Amino acid sequence: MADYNPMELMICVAARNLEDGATVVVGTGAPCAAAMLAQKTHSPSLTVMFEAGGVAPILPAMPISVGDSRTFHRAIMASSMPEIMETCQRGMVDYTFLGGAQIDMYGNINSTMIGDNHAKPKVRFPGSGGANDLASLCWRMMMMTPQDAKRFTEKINFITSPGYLTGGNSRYDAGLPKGTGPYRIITNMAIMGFEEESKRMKVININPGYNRKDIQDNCGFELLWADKITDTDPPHENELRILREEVDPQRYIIGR
Amino acid sequence: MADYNPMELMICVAARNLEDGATVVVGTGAPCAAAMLAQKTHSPSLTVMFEAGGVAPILPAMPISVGDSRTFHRAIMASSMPEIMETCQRGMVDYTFLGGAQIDMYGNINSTMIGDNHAKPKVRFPGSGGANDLASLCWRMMMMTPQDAKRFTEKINFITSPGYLTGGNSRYDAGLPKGTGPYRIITNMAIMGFEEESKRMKVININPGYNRKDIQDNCGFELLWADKITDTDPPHENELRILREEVDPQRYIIGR
Amino acid sequence: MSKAVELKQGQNQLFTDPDADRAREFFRHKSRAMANKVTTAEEAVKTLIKDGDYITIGGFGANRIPTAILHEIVRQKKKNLGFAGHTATHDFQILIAGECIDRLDVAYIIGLEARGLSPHARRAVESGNIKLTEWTNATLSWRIKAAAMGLSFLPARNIMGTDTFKYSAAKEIICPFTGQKYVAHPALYPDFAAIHVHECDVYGNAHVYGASVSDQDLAKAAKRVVITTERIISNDKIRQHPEATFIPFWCVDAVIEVPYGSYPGNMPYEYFSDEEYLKQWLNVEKDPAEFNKFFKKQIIDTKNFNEYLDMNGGIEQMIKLRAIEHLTEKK
Amino acid sequence: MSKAVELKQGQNQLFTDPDADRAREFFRHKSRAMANKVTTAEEAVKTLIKDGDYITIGGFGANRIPTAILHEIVRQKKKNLGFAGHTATHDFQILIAGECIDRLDVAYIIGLEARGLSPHARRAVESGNIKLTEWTNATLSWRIKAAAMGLSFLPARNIMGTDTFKYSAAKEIICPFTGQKYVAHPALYPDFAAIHVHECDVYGNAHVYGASVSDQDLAKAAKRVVITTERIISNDKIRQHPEATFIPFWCVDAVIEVPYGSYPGNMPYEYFSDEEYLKQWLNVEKDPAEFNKFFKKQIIDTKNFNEYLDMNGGIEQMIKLRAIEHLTEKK
Repeated sequence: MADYNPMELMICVAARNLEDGATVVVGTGAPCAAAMLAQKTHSPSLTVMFEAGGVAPILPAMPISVGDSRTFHRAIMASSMPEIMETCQRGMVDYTFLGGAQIDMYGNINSTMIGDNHAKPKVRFPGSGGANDLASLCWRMMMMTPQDAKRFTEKINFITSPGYLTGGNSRYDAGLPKGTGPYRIITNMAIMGFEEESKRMKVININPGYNRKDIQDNCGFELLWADKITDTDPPHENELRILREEVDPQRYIIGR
Repeated sequence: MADYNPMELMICVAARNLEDGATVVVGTGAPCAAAMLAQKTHSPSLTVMFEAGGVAPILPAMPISVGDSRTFHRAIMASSMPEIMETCQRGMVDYTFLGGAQIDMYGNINSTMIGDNHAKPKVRFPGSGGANDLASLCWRMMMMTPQDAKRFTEKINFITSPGYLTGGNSRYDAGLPKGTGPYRIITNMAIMGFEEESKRMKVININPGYNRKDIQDNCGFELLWADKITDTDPPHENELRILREEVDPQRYIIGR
Repeated sequence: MSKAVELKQGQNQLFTDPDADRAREFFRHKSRAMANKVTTAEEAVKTLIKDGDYITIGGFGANRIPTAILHEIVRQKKKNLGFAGHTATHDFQILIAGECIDRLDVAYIIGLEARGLSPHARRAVESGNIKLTEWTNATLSWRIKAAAMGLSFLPARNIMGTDTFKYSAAKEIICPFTGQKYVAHPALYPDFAAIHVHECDVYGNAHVYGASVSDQDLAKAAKRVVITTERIISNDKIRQHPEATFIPFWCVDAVIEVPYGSYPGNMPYEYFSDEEYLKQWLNVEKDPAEFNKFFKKQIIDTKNFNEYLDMNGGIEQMIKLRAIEHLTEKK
Repeated sequence: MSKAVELKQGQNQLFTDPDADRAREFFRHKSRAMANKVTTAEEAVKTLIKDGDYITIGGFGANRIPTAILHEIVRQKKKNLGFAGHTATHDFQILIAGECIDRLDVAYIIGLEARGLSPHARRAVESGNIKLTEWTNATLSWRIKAAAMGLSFLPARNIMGTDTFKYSAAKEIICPFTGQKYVAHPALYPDFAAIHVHECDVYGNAHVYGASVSDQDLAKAAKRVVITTERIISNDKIRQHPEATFIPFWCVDAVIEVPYGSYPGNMPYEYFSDEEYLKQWLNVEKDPAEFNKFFKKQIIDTKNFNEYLDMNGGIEQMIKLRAIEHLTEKK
């Protein structure tokens, strides 16, 4: 079996979820690497979009900003932020990736603040940026994140970006587009989906080296468990080679 | 005094109303000629726009269509219909010209149909096109038209484009932008404005060769009269020369 | 504040579904693969339009119109189509003569701008056999833009207080911030759109030059999109100027190379409209029997667009129209 | 249908007036003359921004930003400005260090994307001395677009159900056609916008290459607009490609020629961002006293943008950044 680190595993798993012919809005870092890896393996016609306007570039290097020159290098289109967001709103974008400081059992994400006073936060983060928009409007939201009980928490301090809100149909009752929502949460320990009715987070794969107890101990809320939980298929040699040699040769992302 | 025909007079009068530095959306024909004449006389920096997207062209010939190549020949911008209409809606367009089959005392205009059954009209015209939009959204609407009692009528069959609706504040109460409305109706016989309170059509200048009776006899509703009615300043030789030699040398418009 | 105001609504029929979630459900399953989409007008019309569809035509009546698709719709006898009359001139004239249309969102129909009115189109509309709902050019632009944005409506400040509103299917709403009355225009998601462009690659990434009317929004709003193009270019040319991409591939279902494809209309920077030919149409339309013969010969009995071009002067005539476009014709 | 639904609204402050009629009244009197508008950054900031104004910055944080204007705002000690944090990174970092801002529409602040967070900006925002209203990137784009369209609001389908909505000043509305719940975003008509472009003529007709973010809408939405440009070009160049005009002259109040004007940010096709320099900022910010010295030297005590460039490597450094942009740097 190949040797790999948790970031490499998460990127490989994420890439496998991006099928050929799909569209994905990515940020800098791991999501961009996952999309590039998918393109170089099973999804040559995966369309990558950046929220500042770049679409389907031939990426010569990892972007530092989702609006820098790399994001529209020899691209199909260098458009605008409303153009990308409206393409999402129209239902033409399949996937997006989000990050965040906290996530709850319904996949709601906090990237705004820690504390209980919005006017004077204990810790302030950048805020939504495009995260809420992409979480609201793309069909399927995914996340790659290290897992611990502070990050995976019962009650997040601020819902920056919508998951399934309070579960059930609450997301659609709130007015968000029907059929959208969190799809996969990919951690160093496991891969989670969401239970169809309750919309609660549910473990579907366990990563090599971890067990149920590790996963639940590193989660601040009660996880659901799929009927048939399988082991995560670890990164293949082919995936690792392309990731290391072609996608991120300088190890900006996988070296973290 | 120079010799001229009614169309030449109307175009010269219209042109004088387009001050330097203003913006105007024009159609084909006489409005386009008036704008060109204004540019070549007192308003070199009058910005001419066409509803299909052309802005500030150097017109090499009279356009046949408000979307043909002439309307953006060496233009500042070849944009879109929403771009032009939104520029109007934002309050950046000062003037427009409309035509129509019927007009009433409040400057409401019919270019849709004659008859009383919309589903099966006696006579069908093209409809609003951009007329309603420009009448709704530009600051000041003007019209050049031959005057007769069938065209200037008490009750028009269909309000395609808004004038002052039923007068007073009704136009703004209906939701249309404040301060907009019909400004000058230029006919072969007279020049009309609108009374400030009632918003009824009011004669302000009488063209050479006509008197009050002619004007009222050729109008299907009761006209108001300005306190001081002056004679229309007839076309100047300079205006006629430029109109005939530079604006419309083939007499497409002034030859009608 | 909003409670006291009576909100009006237009009384005529809304011909298309403005629901954004149902549109999203369609777009969810529309292919976004960057695949070679080159086909023929015949095949595209056969597979992408069915009787009863609501269709839209890009360009501006007799400027940058996809004539080959219009002819093919007539030849394949597509019936009961809905149509957006968004400054529709020669495009409408063809479809109405082909008896393809049974319901119309009207902004501008039956006229050909400075060229005058179409006697045949006028007879057809005055017959009362076609359902009409009134709109305006800006309104249809905004209805299409609402769909392009993935919404079910957009607010605007036109048409209120007029009969254009009364015979529309618009509704008044109140701005929740200012209490100001607005008109809400329902999103228009057409089943089909055909757009003629200057150049595109085999995937449908297109360049357009000159006034763009509503075509960028239209390409996004329509469920199925056919592009006819003066010429197919390499994907590399698209990637050289990514800011110039007018329509991206994922909007496009079919690409057809049709040189002189806007004839008899104007194609900016390429060729001017054939004004003699358009005058001939308007003239022959005065006599219904004569017009039937003319229409049959010009369109129905013509094999394809190239045969139609040849019948009307072929390359020689195109060279003349190019000279008029470039203001270099000898008079 | 709409009666049964409880419509929520965000509880935070709306910092700008969304009223379209009042905006129209301003635009009615804004000059549309095609006049020579070339001036200096000093003069433009002096005459076009006053204390208390609400301002917006084009580009995307450290991509295509009007650095010369940002520095000048700091040097002229403009105070109590409102600011749209629409992926604001280095632009925000400068203005917040200059103590120019007292209220913020937040989408993305205090971060510099993959480069990390700004310690100083974070301290300033966590102090509680700056009023914050939450939005998102799309929301600020649409708020600007609503203004560009001459409206007081636009409907959208994001932010509902979240705390981002709760701490915004948005309101829910119902689509009159479908009964679907939407969020209404209030139009954002800024008092001032500064946008850096690749080239423009003396009248302000501008070309921009690469991702355009929200700048076309911003140029229309703002009451006063300053353009800094890599180079001034002839009006003739604008007229050669009228479809390429990114901002038309009537939106623009002042034009300033500032080569390398986005430094230390990226200018697409011209030069890449100076990553070493941006890292230095983030690093020196850790110590407030050190940062004060750094900021004073770099900006406050610097005469103008050219002096700033010289201090940071001048033309030689620009040549290096150009090579990085073009992927031709020697490693």
